Amino acid sequence: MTTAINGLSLGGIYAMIALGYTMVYGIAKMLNFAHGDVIMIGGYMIYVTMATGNPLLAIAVAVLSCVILGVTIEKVAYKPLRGASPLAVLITAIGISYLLQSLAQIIFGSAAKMVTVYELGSIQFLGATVQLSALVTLGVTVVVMAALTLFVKFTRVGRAMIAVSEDRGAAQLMGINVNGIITLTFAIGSALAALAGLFYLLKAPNVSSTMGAMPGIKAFTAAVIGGIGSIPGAMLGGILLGIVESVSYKFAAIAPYTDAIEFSILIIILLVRPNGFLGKKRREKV
Amino acid sequence: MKLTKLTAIVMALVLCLGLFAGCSSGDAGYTADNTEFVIGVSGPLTGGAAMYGQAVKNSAQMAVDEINAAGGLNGIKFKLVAMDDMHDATKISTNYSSLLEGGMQVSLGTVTTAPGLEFKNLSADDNVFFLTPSASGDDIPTNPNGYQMCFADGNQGKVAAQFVNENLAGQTIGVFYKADEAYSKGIYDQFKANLDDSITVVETSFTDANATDFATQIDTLKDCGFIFMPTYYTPASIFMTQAKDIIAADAVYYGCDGFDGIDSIEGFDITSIPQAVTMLSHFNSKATDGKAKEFIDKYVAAYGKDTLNQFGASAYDCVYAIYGAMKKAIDEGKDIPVTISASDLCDILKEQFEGGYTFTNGVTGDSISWDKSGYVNKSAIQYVIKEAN
Amino acid sequence: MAEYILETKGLGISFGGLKAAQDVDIKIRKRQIYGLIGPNGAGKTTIFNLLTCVYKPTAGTFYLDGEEMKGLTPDKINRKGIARTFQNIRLFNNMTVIRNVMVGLQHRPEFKCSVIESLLRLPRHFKVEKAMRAKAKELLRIFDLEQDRNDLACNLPYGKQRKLEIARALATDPKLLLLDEPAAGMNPHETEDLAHTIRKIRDGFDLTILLIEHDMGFVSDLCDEITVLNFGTVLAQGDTKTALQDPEVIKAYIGG
Amino acid sequence: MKLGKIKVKHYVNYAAIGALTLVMGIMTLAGNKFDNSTLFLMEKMSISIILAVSLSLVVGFLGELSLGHAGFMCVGAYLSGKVASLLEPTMGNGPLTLLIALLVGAGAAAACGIVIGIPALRLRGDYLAIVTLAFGEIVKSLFQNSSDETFGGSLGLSTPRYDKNYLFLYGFILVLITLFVVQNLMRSKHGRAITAIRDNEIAARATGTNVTKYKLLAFTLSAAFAGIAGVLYSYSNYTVQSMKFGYNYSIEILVMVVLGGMGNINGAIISAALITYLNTQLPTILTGDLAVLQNLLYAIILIVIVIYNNAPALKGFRDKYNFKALTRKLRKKEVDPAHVKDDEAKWDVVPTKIDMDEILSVDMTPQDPNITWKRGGDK
Repeated sequence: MTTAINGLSLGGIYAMIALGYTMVYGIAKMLNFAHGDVIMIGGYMIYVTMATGNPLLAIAVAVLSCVILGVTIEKVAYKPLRGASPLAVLITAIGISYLLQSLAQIIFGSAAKMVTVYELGSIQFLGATVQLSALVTLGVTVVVMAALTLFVKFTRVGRAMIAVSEDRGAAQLMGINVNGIITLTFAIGSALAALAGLFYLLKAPNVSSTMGAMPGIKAFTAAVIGGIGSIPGAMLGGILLGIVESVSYKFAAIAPYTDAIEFSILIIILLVRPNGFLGKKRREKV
Repeated sequence: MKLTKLTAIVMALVLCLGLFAGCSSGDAGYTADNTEFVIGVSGPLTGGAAMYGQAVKNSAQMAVDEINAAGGLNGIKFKLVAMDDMHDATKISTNYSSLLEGGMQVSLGTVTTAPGLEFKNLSADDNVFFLTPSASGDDIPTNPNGYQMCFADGNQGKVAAQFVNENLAGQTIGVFYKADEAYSKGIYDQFKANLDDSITVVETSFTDANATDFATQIDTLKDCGFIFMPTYYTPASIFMTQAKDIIAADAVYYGCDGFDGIDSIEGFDITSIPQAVTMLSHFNSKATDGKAKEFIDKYVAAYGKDTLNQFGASAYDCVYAIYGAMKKAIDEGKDIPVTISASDLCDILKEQFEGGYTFTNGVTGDSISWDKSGYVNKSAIQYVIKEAN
Repeated sequence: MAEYILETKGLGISFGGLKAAQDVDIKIRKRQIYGLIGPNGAGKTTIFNLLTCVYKPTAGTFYLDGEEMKGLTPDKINRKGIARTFQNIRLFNNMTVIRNVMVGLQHRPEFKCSVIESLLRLPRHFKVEKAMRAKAKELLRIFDLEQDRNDLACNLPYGKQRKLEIARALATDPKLLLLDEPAAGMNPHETEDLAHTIRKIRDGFDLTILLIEHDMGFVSDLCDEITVLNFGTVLAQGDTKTALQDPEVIKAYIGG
Repeated sequence: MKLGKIKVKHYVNYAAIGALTLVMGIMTLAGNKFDNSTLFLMEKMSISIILAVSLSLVVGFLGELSLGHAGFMCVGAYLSGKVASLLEPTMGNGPLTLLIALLVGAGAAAACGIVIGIPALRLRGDYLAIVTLAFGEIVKSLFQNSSDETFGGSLGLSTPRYDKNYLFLYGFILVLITLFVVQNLMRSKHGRAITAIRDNEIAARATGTNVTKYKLLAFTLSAAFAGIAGVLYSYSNYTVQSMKFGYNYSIEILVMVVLGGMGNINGAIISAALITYLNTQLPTILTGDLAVLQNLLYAIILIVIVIYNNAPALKGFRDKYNFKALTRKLRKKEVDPAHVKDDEAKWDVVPTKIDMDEILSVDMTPQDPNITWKRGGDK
């Protein structure tokens, strides 16, 4: 039972990060490899502002700073490359990822820092001791995802996002401020990353300059499993990956092979459904 | 057509550039123009294990500065060159060759085991002496030019197994180790080998260096009274924080020298952990007397508490041990000029270390000596970092 | 040799309920220039895609020279003898004009050369390369593209790109050549010149040509027989003149 | 300059590397001992060049994004290392064992190339990229957790070290072989078929190109040469540790290929040599506290080069000061821009394969699979 809850909460975190990947990919048509490191910066921001002792302020500062960071990265590194080859944007994103990691290492030093945001104990839930933080993570993730889906589906800005993703040129002709929409996407993606950073800290109060790398790749895998570009897909992929990870860690025999198991599942899914579960592809007219 | 001729010229130029970059004087003459004894070391100054590399660099530099302040060795000063290998064995060939060609005469080897295996073979070819402070792999010191200041993984595993055999016969104990790390797995393998069968082991492991979620592993070990944890202190502190209310309050965490420094992590209050935390090591960062206290005060004053751990203490002792051995050799009439080649110095030091040289009054041990195979002989101190609440 | 070079029987496809094409029966004799016309969205290109196995038909089948073609992959069917051009030009943009055509040539039996032979540069490799280059030049000369042979395909003007695409299709030595709106976007002079070239290659290469076109002048001048499609079904078939006068066809085109 | 009918410009890179091999070979045979750093640098450069040229076969010419190139190298390194250590007691460590190790390494990697080639037939662009990345991580994880006897487990496999004075010569010879095979393939009808698939797969199919065969060929060959690089790697180190072969190393190779210019073999060679040189010399300069700066410097250089190279806004600036313009004065006849080296894809022209056309969607119903996914169907 606890494994399931742990799996769901871990899945929630992966889903939050995967949402960032999916939105940026669907709209700005690029793979933001630096997305994982925005989480790390969020973590450090929480660590810094926790000195004031006020957790709510720390979370607000973290979300704000990640949004600003996300938007600046977009303006400085990705906007000049709009229209250039997607491979060039991919390499720049990798450069930004290395940049963020080395900056964090220089500013915050090499030792991993500990920061306890909330002292959440654990409670009895359906007969198993469960970390309260896991339930909080799960709850907030579901709420955020529902809000995001409604936002994209029913608000004017949301529809503009879908329009830009369908055909950027046509959207521009319809008077949609494409650059504004793309910046907004990065802002939302980075805010989600900040929240993911918070959830990581709730789970284990440990921040290090390399904490963003592996979750970034795992979340990208989750986004692809769910069908890159599809918001419900990102959620589905994230939850699935979280459960697989915590289940396989449970059994000592296969624990060391967890990464291999996750990636093999990815390959199998993609062979059966080449666009992931809910991926929508714009069909090319022959 | 001209363009491609230019490409050819550029390409030939680039490839030759590499050639001339390394073409300094012949093999033996690297130390010809040394004005100081050069000590080389390679360690993770960046990346995940950076705090261990920084600790070794800072402490070794502190020891070198103290020796130079006291007049060096018959007036000749020492110089430390530290290179970054990011705990990646493939960087060693570059680091080793540039250290060697930069005039290195003696070395502290590497800080971690994985790159150490590479360094061990390269240094054996050129007969360069190394005394590693913390590369604790069992087969690091197997070549004649290699010595260890720290306990080999095997020893720590054996000593821990003996402790469990004596005190916990017939009980079930839990184990939590890092499955893909030479240090952690090395100790655990020896531990399992030397454990008698009456004890049943519940085994859990993790692999991701930045893992932050051990909820599943804790759930498996929740009713073990004794948990053996041959890991470094960062994952251990995370495990303990998450396991506070799940593992029995009277349980005991039993770690190895990797635990050192667990009580000085910024933001981690060890007193908030109900369980007892004991550690097997040659250095206690909480020591209140003797050489260890002296070292702690000097280090914290110079570099702060963040990177204070047994890696640094051991490196500090290594520099002094080498200095002591060289001093003894000169007293016995050996000639050690400042331009001595690495290989000649290595022969002199080998003679000393194999001839029962004993380093006394060190931070990590009162009287330390080495056996022929390079393993260290010194008393392991078992420290109780924190009593059970 | 079957009576008809191409014969379709009840050919059709539906994309999840939407009937893009339904029981289309076309019969084309050897060396005929056959027109396929109809308003936009009538399913003309869909028929082309069915004939080149880009889509798998959900109904009926078709025969080339009496041999059933359903179920092959596009590259196998090309080797069987059906070549095509595309409505939106699909050239190999980063390759020169002559290499675009040489890609078409590579699967002809006379240019057989295995990978190993090319890797080890055995004599057959050089012989085949030389022959292919000569044949490609010859084809380009027909479409007077020889002087542009070393230019990149994407640098060619629109008209020349159209002709290059036809030349490349011709290079695969087809029995049946499918032209998808070859004259689209061309001025009257170029259209006239194209009609002349099509007639020349039909005779020179003993070809049958099936073309989609909106320019009625071009169709009536060139095609022996036509089929008129509307909403995926055959509206009229037969001799070009009579079919074009058919009131149904006029109604479908002009509406009302 | 035409030597008979062979165009010299095709054989420029052979000449450059061949000359270097001859010069250093003669110096070594004459007993001249190079310093360790030179020997190691040459070994690393030959490994990087083989990796870059073999990856450019898939990324530059086939137009498929592969992020798992290090996985093939890992297979090559481990298997050949195991064979070499088994053979060493009986057959010693001479050229013969090197040859056997090369065959084993290349064969095993080629087999993995086929395994990865099969999903490549159906997947496009990013989906294939993530599958190749997954392959690399799976291989790394399997070797990482192998039992100590088979592949050395967490400590890594200890492999025999080839005599360091001669290994780099074999390295250069292998680079020449790689160039020979890749360039010959590219400059033949099979090469044109591969670049045709890159430029427009649907048109390639329609003109009779057997796409399945050529995709598998490209993946297998590229994997085989990555395996050969792995063999060189296992011989140039005492231990082979799988931590190295993660996705970061695959990305480093991709950066070499992309900075060298897509489908431009000389570019790949130059950028591979330069990046390897940078990675080995930088740490020797930045020792001690400055070590942290190396990553920072690498990241900044990377971003600046990529933005300068293809930001559309800088196009005017770039054309004025680019390499060709600067050398225009040196050339008498004006090079007609249309006569660009034809199998080299230009930056701004995106090879049709790596474009991203997935759309943002919110609805839960999966897309009707038979529309998008058809045997030999469209995109």
